[in-house]
Amino acid sequence: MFKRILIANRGEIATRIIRSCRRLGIETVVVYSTVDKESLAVRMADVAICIGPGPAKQSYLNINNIIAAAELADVDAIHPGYGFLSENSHFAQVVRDCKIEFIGPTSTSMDALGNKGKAKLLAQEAGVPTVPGSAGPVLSSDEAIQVAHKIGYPVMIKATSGGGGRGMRVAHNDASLVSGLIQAQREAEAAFGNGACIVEALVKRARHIEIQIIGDQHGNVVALGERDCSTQRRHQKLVEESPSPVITQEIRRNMCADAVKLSKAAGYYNAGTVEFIYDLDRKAYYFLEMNTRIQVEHPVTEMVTGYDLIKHQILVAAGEPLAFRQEDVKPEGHAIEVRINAEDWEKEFSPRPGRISMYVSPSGKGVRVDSHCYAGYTIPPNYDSMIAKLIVHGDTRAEALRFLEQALSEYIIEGIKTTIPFHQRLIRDVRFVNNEVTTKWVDEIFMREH
Amino acid sequence: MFKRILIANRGEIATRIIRSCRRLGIETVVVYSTVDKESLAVRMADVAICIGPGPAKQSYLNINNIIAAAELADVDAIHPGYGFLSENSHFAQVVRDCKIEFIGPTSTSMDALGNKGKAKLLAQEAGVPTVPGSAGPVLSSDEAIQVAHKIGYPVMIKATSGGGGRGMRVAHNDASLVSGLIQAQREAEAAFGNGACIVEALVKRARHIEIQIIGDQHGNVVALGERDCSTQRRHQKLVEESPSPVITQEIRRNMCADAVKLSKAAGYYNAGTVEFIYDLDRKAYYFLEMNTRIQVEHPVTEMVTGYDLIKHQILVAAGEPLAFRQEDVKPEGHAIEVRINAEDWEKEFSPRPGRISMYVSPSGKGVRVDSHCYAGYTIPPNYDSMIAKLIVHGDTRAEALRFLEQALSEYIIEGIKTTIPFHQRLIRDVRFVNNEVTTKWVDEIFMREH
Amino acid sequence: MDIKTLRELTKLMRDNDLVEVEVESPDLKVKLKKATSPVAAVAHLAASQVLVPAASVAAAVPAPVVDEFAGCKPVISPIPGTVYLKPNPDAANFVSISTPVDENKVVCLIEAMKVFNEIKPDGGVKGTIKKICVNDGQAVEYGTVLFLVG
Amino acid sequence: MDIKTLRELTKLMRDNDLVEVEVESPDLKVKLKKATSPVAAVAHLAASQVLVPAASVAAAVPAPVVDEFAGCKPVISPIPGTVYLKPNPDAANFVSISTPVDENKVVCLIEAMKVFNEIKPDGGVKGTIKKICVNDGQAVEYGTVLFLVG
Repeated sequence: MFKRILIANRGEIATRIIRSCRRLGIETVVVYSTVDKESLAVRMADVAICIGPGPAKQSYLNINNIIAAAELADVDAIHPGYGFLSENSHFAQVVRDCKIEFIGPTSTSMDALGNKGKAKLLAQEAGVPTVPGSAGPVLSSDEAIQVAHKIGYPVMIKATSGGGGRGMRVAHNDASLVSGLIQAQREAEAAFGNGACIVEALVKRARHIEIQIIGDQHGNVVALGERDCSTQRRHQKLVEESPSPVITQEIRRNMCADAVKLSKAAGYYNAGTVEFIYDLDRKAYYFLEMNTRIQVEHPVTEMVTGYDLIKHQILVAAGEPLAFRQEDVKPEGHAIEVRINAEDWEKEFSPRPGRISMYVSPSGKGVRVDSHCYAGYTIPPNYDSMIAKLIVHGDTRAEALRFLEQALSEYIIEGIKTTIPFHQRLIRDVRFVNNEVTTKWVDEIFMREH
Repeated sequence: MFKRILIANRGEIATRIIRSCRRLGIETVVVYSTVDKESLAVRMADVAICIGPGPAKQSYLNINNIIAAAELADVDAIHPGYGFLSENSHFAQVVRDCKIEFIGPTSTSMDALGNKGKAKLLAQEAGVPTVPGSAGPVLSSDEAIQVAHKIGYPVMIKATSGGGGRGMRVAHNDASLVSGLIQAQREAEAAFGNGACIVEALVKRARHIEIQIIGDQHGNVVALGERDCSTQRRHQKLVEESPSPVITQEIRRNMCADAVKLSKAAGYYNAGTVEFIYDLDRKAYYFLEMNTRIQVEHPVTEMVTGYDLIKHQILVAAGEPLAFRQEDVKPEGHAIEVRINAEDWEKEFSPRPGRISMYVSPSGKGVRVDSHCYAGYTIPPNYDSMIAKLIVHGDTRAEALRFLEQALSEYIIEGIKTTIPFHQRLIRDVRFVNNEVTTKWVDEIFMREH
Repeated sequence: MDIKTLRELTKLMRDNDLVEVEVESPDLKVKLKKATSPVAAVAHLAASQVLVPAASVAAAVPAPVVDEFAGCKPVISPIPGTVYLKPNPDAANFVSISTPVDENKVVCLIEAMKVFNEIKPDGGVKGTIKKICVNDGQAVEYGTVLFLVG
Repeated sequence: MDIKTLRELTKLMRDNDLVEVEVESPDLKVKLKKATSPVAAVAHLAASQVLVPAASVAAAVPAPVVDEFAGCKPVISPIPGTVYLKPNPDAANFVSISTPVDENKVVCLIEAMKVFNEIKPDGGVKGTIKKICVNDGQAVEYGTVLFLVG
């Protein structure tokens, strides 16, 4: 087993990883930027090494300085968390070249699955359903029009690299397809350095449902059930829950089997998430993309399955066989996570970094808070605005929602604005309670009413 | 239902009561002493009224000022919490005379059960087993000797009023009985204004096991299972858990039935706890005393039964029938609570009030923290030193202990000394893990080894 | 010194999020200290001045006590209740500014539990009324400053 | 005293992220204190001193900077690694106290990832070495102050 792990991340996920390392008796080294000197992760870790100034490019994305810190601290492995370098296959390769284990999949499978176009082809080869559309990036407007005519309008144009909604366009006819394609290509080129776009059928009433998988280096891959992340704002997840309240047991089983099939086809190991779009009208699911890292919302799966995913990430990275088999996975009850951000939800969710003057987190049966915040902590403006994940677990969805409402009302964060009031409204909305939400509902309906 | 409740208490129990009131949509009024101005309860409550200076006698025990505040705030009911005036039948009567409901039993049943001697007689009449001994207070040394000869040495001398170990003596022969009786009588007279003492058989290897009951004003009384509070230091509970790892299902059932029997015999309603001493050698239990209020360790029962005891206290005080029947009570899993005090356990647990400079409480599956502390809060020296209750709930005792160990290691409290290090050692002790603890084990064995 | 300087100092504190200011010059010695939490506002004044006990001030007087009342002692409410400044609605106030008071003088009534409690300055407080800090009919809690006596 | 001096002092505090300032001169004694978190590094200094930027100081120098180095600028480590003050074990140090340095002068090596990185003061820093803040072979992180140049 590893003796010492470096955590190449910050915020709540850094503290989360430290917790699991402690459970395993592994020493922790965190790297940090100058603005994170007072962070909880720096306080909790056994060793903390400053790797650069505030801007992520010079610190949390600075591969040289992170590797230098890893060698200085003589660590056995690096956990990349999520975001930053977690899906950078070059980083993974550099780490392994230095004889340090990267806690994640191989660079090869990251490359195979991290690119949307390549991943879709791989899914098709493996027999996993994908959204009908172009077989790969469209090379011309003519090709795009041909595809659109075959699958029928409306269609979606999507950058193969990318995420967070950038490089995406909807087209309802040939004209908007041609112009949309050019715009999406330009946007993707600027944002990701890669303008390649695909064209596919548009799912009108969609739920975002993803399958958590974990695999070891001995060919075992297990699916840990789904998370339904359909409540999104501008393609950013706001609420995640498990089980999904809209799919049947049969669909769940098929999605899990497909997720495992795809992972095995890519020779994937460690934790990963296979994202699907679920078409509420056709009652069918299509492979969307794979996230080759631990995700923000992983605690939802931890709460229903009882497995500590970070712990098992570390164990399989150390070469151990998976500690459980598919038939051992028996999700129980219902878990919901809300992301609490330092944002003013009434002002377009604009970030509100600053000093937290008072902080009292909720507690109680079925309540879990993953956070790096404390009273006296100043949230730096340099990084994302997520300050806490509030996760509840009840026997039923109704019970989980009751726990959530109570926990939100007890949460005291003073000194900055947070999205707690937004979540309080959201979870009281009858359409949310009745599962009538689609991935566009918050943007197109809820936010217009508020 | 009540519209507004006054909380005649402070600290964690005041915040705990506010939480349940919020769940019920009831407004809260807290009274506070000048040193508690910055307390979390004062911040959380809808209204806060200062009732006096720091010394409890002039504030939290000042019946006049509390009633004046209740009238000023126009409340429907008063929740006394635990400690302070919670078992003062005169206070309960004054409250009710003012046409304000006292959230607790009647003054009559408080009087009948609050006095150890009277309560023992009542238990005997109701057919509940009691420790063999004098039929009531012993009036002379001769009578004490007679009793001791009948039941056999060693015997225990106990003040009928009292608690916390004051007014208690062990005697091994006639001489030590006579001198011990005089000492105990003097001590009890000084501490409680009542020197009456009883003599009873000494249980050598004892566990402290108590039954939580709750009754309504319609004659229903339900037992909510037991709590095992055998890990004590100088008669102060340190750890409480449920279920008890040392009794059989049959004994559990009998204890519950006896607790209900006694409560009904006293016309008792609201929450209460019937304390038993369990003799590990004789495998028999004896009634000890009844606490006519909610207890510090009530969350242990909440975690295994799923019932919010404070909520049900309020509901039955408002005259509603109990929301559940005996057959609905199905405790699940194993819960353990440790009391975290601002004390230096290596210096005889001496109190260490002061300012908390950093505070991060643990969270996670099965972890609950009931506390009134936050970073920046100064613990006043005027009251007890308990600053948090850490409660864990797992499927088994072993799982609960794992959760507890992890949660204790994650708890960050800086600026003051706490008993967290004590608990960390305690729960790793093989004798604690293997349930070999008696009520004297911490004093006589554990503390001598550390 | 003049009150204007003090006001400017407190503005400076507010604007700069200061919690403590001490200034000492040949003609002036000032120390201003904020309660560390957002709720309390406590002011300590120049050396030679006698202080109103911090807790009582914090409980009732939102603005800092400034030097015109330096040296004054407070009469505080011993109980939560309702203040009455006159014995009955048609009567004159028990006291007004400059009324001499001592431990035998009733300064107001506080109604609590249907009882009208006569409030008299306790032993140490005597002099003349310098400020009436509450309104007739106002609800008060323990420690609310009713009068300043100097 | 004048309020303007105080205002300038508070600006100084803001700009330099100070939480406490005490100044004492024959005719004036001032103490200013900011609300603060328990962990923050605190710098005490006399009036008229120029500060090393708080962040770099906080990151590396445990003791407060005192006036003999007032006005000095730091050379900081750009990478975590091991400092070498001489090109090889038998050689003399790259620099010693009073060595003149500018952006072309190698002041030390930092070994990181098996590479010996030559460290030179960046553009703005030139003058002579006033203090060597690290030992040969010491592990440093980003921001560790290696030298003070004045």
